[in-house]
Amino acid sequence: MELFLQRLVDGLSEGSVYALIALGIVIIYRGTGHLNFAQGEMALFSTFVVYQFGEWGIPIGIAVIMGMAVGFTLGAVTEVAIVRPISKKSPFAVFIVTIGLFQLLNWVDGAIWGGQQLPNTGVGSKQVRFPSLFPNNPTDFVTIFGANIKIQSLGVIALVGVLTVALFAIFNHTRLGLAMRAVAANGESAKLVGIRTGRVLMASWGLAAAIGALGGVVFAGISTNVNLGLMFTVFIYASAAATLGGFDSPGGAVVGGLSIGLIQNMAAGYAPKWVGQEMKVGVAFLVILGVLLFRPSGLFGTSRVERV
Amino acid sequence: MTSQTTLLNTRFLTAGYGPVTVLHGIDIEVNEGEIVVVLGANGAGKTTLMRAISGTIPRTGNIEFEGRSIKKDSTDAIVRAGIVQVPQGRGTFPELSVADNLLAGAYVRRDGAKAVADDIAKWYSVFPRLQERSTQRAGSLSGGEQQMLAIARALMSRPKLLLCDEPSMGLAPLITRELFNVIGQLNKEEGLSVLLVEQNANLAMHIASRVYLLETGVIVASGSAAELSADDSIRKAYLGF
Amino acid sequence: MPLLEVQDVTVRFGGIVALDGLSFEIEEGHICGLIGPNGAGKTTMFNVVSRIYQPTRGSVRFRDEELLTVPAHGIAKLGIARTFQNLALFPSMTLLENVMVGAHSLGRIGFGRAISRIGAASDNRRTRDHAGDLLHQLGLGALAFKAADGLPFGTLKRLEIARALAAQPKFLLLDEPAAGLPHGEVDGLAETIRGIRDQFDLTVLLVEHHMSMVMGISDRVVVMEFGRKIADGTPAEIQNDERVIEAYLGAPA
Amino acid sequence: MKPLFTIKAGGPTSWAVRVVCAAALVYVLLWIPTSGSNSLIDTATTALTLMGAALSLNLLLGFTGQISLGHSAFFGIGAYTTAVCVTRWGWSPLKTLPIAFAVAFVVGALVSLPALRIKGVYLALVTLTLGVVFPQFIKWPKIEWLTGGSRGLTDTGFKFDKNNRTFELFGWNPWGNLRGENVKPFYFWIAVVIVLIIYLICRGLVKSRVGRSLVAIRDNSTAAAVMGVNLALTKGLVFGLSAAMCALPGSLTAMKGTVTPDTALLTVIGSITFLIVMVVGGAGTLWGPIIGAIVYQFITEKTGDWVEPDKIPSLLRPFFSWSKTPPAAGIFGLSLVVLMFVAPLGLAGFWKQVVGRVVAVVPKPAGSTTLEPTAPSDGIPTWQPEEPLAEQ
Repeated sequence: MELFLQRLVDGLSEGSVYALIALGIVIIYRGTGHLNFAQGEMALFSTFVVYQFGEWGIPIGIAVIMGMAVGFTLGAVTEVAIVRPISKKSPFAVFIVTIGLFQLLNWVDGAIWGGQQLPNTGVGSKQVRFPSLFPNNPTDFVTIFGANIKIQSLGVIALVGVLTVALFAIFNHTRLGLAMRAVAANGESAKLVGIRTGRVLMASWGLAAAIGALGGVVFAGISTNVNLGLMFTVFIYASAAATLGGFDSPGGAVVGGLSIGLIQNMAAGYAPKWVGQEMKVGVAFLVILGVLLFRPSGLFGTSRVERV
Repeated sequence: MTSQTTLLNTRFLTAGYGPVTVLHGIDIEVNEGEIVVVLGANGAGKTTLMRAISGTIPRTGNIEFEGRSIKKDSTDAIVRAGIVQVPQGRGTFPELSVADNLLAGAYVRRDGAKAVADDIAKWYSVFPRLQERSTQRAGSLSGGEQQMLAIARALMSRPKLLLCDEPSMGLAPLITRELFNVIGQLNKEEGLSVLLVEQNANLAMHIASRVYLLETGVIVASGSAAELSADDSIRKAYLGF
Repeated sequence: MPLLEVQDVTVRFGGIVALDGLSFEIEEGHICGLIGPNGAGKTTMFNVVSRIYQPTRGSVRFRDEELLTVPAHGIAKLGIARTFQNLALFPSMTLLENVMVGAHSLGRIGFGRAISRIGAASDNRRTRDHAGDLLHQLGLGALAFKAADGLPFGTLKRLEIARALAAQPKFLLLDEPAAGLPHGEVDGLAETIRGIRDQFDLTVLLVEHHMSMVMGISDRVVVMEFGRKIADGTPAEIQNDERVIEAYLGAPA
Repeated sequence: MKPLFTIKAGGPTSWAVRVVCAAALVYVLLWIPTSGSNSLIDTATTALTLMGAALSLNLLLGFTGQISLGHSAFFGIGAYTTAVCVTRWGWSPLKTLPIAFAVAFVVGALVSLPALRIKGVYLALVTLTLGVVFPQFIKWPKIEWLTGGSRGLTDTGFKFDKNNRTFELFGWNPWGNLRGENVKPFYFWIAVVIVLIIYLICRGLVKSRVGRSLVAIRDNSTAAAVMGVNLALTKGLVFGLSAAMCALPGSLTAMKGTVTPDTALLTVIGSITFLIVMVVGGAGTLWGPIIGAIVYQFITEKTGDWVEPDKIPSLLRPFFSWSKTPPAAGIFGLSLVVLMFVAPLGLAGFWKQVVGRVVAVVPKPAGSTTLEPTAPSDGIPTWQPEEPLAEQ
């Protein structure tokens, strides 16, 4: 029971980060039909920016908000300056460009902050550690039904929960949300009711990158170390989550993210010999493949009839 | 007729898609309070004309609305100016509820939630079927209901000129007739000006103040409904004989 | 025996019925016009015959052979070729290469022979010459080595016809070949279609909005509305059919 | 602008150009292993390895339009097939090449099965995860007995001993000393042969009916099917063949002695590297990956020590001195973005544009017409039409 609870909380806290990145993937995909391969790297860049703000002595709460603003700008500029003009050429070109951005952003992180890892355990000579949003000392845990649950994990789940609720409030009850849903449903008609679809797409990319920034910071907090590969695996899991939930369904992304986090931790926990640390990523692969073969539009996605 | 003010007028309007030019210099006029119908067979360029006026495709030539050139305006500016289009094939937002579709129609309005809610209530009274289905996804409505929704959504922006692209397409004759009655009523009671492109000649002529006949991107005839039905040009444009 | 027999074909997309029990026949050697208002299901019919859509019900027989069990890539071999309403060319290839792909079903060079190059050179030469001749015949010889991308629409429509002919078909389906053409060029196109029918011994199914062209060159005309056939006859019969006139002009108010 | 020269395809000038190019190529190939510079031979061998992998990817992605980010896995399958065959069963490394080819073909064809239903970004995702899973799979404890787990395998290559024959031609020896003293040229020549095989396969396919059908699938798969192209079979074969070819340079890396699952080219980094090489050189062109691999390897090596400011050429110092890592990754990341705007067909496409301004190649006439081809003024070869075309 204790183990189960611990794995549940671990799975949910990791899964909620996947859900955030998956939400970003879905927001962009719905608006433009592109899969942004640089989604994770945009988040990583913002995460390092937050780390830098922390180094400069800015309190973590404010640093995160500033980091999200940087992320928003990065996403919006990417859409306007790069993706929009290139998408007129071909979807293939967009794919190559997002791979290029992936590579470029990853290099920029390394070039500015170095390729070395930031040990996140709080030990070591320099005491370098990623600023955490929540208490994460070894003593910061609560005991529930005999299981020691880290306050950090609960905090992550709560934070992501609040953010998700806020996002859905934006989707369903604001002008921007209405415009985003309208553009996703029918771009031409959205133009015809006077929505500036260009601005909406720009905002979508910005929003996706901003929540990615938060996901990056949160994930850096619960990871044992922060390095240049941090968000790549998260991106893989988030893609699996988006595939599972349906690429055009924000609700599906959340459910998908949490499911992937749970499946992974439960599988690695209960079948350590078969899954273990090595094949955790194999779970994501099987999920993507299985979903695409048997339910191509995911659990909550809409399938559209293809016409010639 | 001379006392009426000109709402929309186009001079040598030319448009197309990439290498294809579909409209070869169109001159039309819509006066305030009129229902102007552009008739044409399939492929004559009716939808292209609508898109060119709404500014969703590149166009050359002149378009004036209320005496001001809107040639360089983007689609959203044109909607703000008071021209709103009901796209062909309805073009509702299928994943959004009926109520959200109507809300999206009021996107350009800045006169507050109360006024918008009042308008929604008003169009619900004109189209009671929409009220019954206000929480349903627009994609689940029947063709006729979607067409009503598309018109109501367009009217939510309080346009001065409504562009209607083939409202009869794919609809049974009875429903088509009902729709045209509503459009006629809106014109009479609200003074709404309408530019309507249609394939269904007989039905459209019935409510038209004036008619243009479009054939392969060129206006080949114009006049009152009575004038046009007197000669053979419609029959020829449509049936080729 | 008719060349093509369409019997009771029904196609549904989700809840929409695109074809509703459609039946008609085409005699060998005829040019058959298929007309009807927008959304009547003409292009859907094309996609059924070229095996892009699978109907929910019905049968399509070509030379007394059931087509609906043939895979999409098998119809070219049977002698059926088509063009597309909104162009489905290979934009990165030259016009010549486009037409060469059209002759795909006639070729014998597979992976093994392509890699080992046994007979590949002579196959290329033969295909190339065949394609070049067709381009010349359709007046596109001057453009043979230009990329298809960015050429005028009317030229590309002609290219699609050349590409379809490269398969040496017996049955040619043309989807709105005159769409986007200026008025003056339509007559020339009608001449071309009649010419290739005679020269290559073709049967042609023609979807077109250009009524004068359809009525001018068709031996028979089939009229569709709401996925059903509403009339079928010679152009003269169709021109006097009340239901056709009503479908096009609308019911009187 | 009118090109300065006109050359007839298949004419004497075009043959002369070909012969000169071939001679230059042979000269370079003989000069590299006899140059005596081990680092040059190593660089060239690495470039050839990338070339082989990028050529394979190009057949699938560039020509057929099927996205794959999993080619590092096929590369790795080649490496591990050779390593396992050599270490477990004592095979001669060269004999493992056909096995690696066959194993990767089967895996590639299996991957293509979902690819028949999955398109575009979804295919990219599936193959991306394949690339991520592969090294993890190698490390999986359940198969550690075979793969050596995360420690990898050693002694996976050739065994050189003092009794080996040497092949000298009047004292001239481009193959290296196979008694274990100077074996780098030997690997170089294996790499050359592998690249040659892959290139000839690609070239044979591309310039045939099959190649046209591949491009047709990429440009418009519906139309291709209507023309009679069997989409499922063709995609499956290309996927398998591309994977199989990619396994060959993978095998070569194992022949050098060791493999570990964390070798960069065996992870997703490999897939992205192959993609970069292909795109920079020119996707969908035969020579693109060849040019791309040379440029990629050259820039990577040149800028490898640019972490220390005094190693950077003084002119470029202000632009690069702030970076804590070598700039190659950034340069190529940026190149992908910029190339899509300015030269979607990469350096090969750019080269063609430049040459096209100077030399116009008139193709052989197609068809039974006797009309003489003429060189037109706009640089694009055409014929005079037999009748004036109607104005569009």
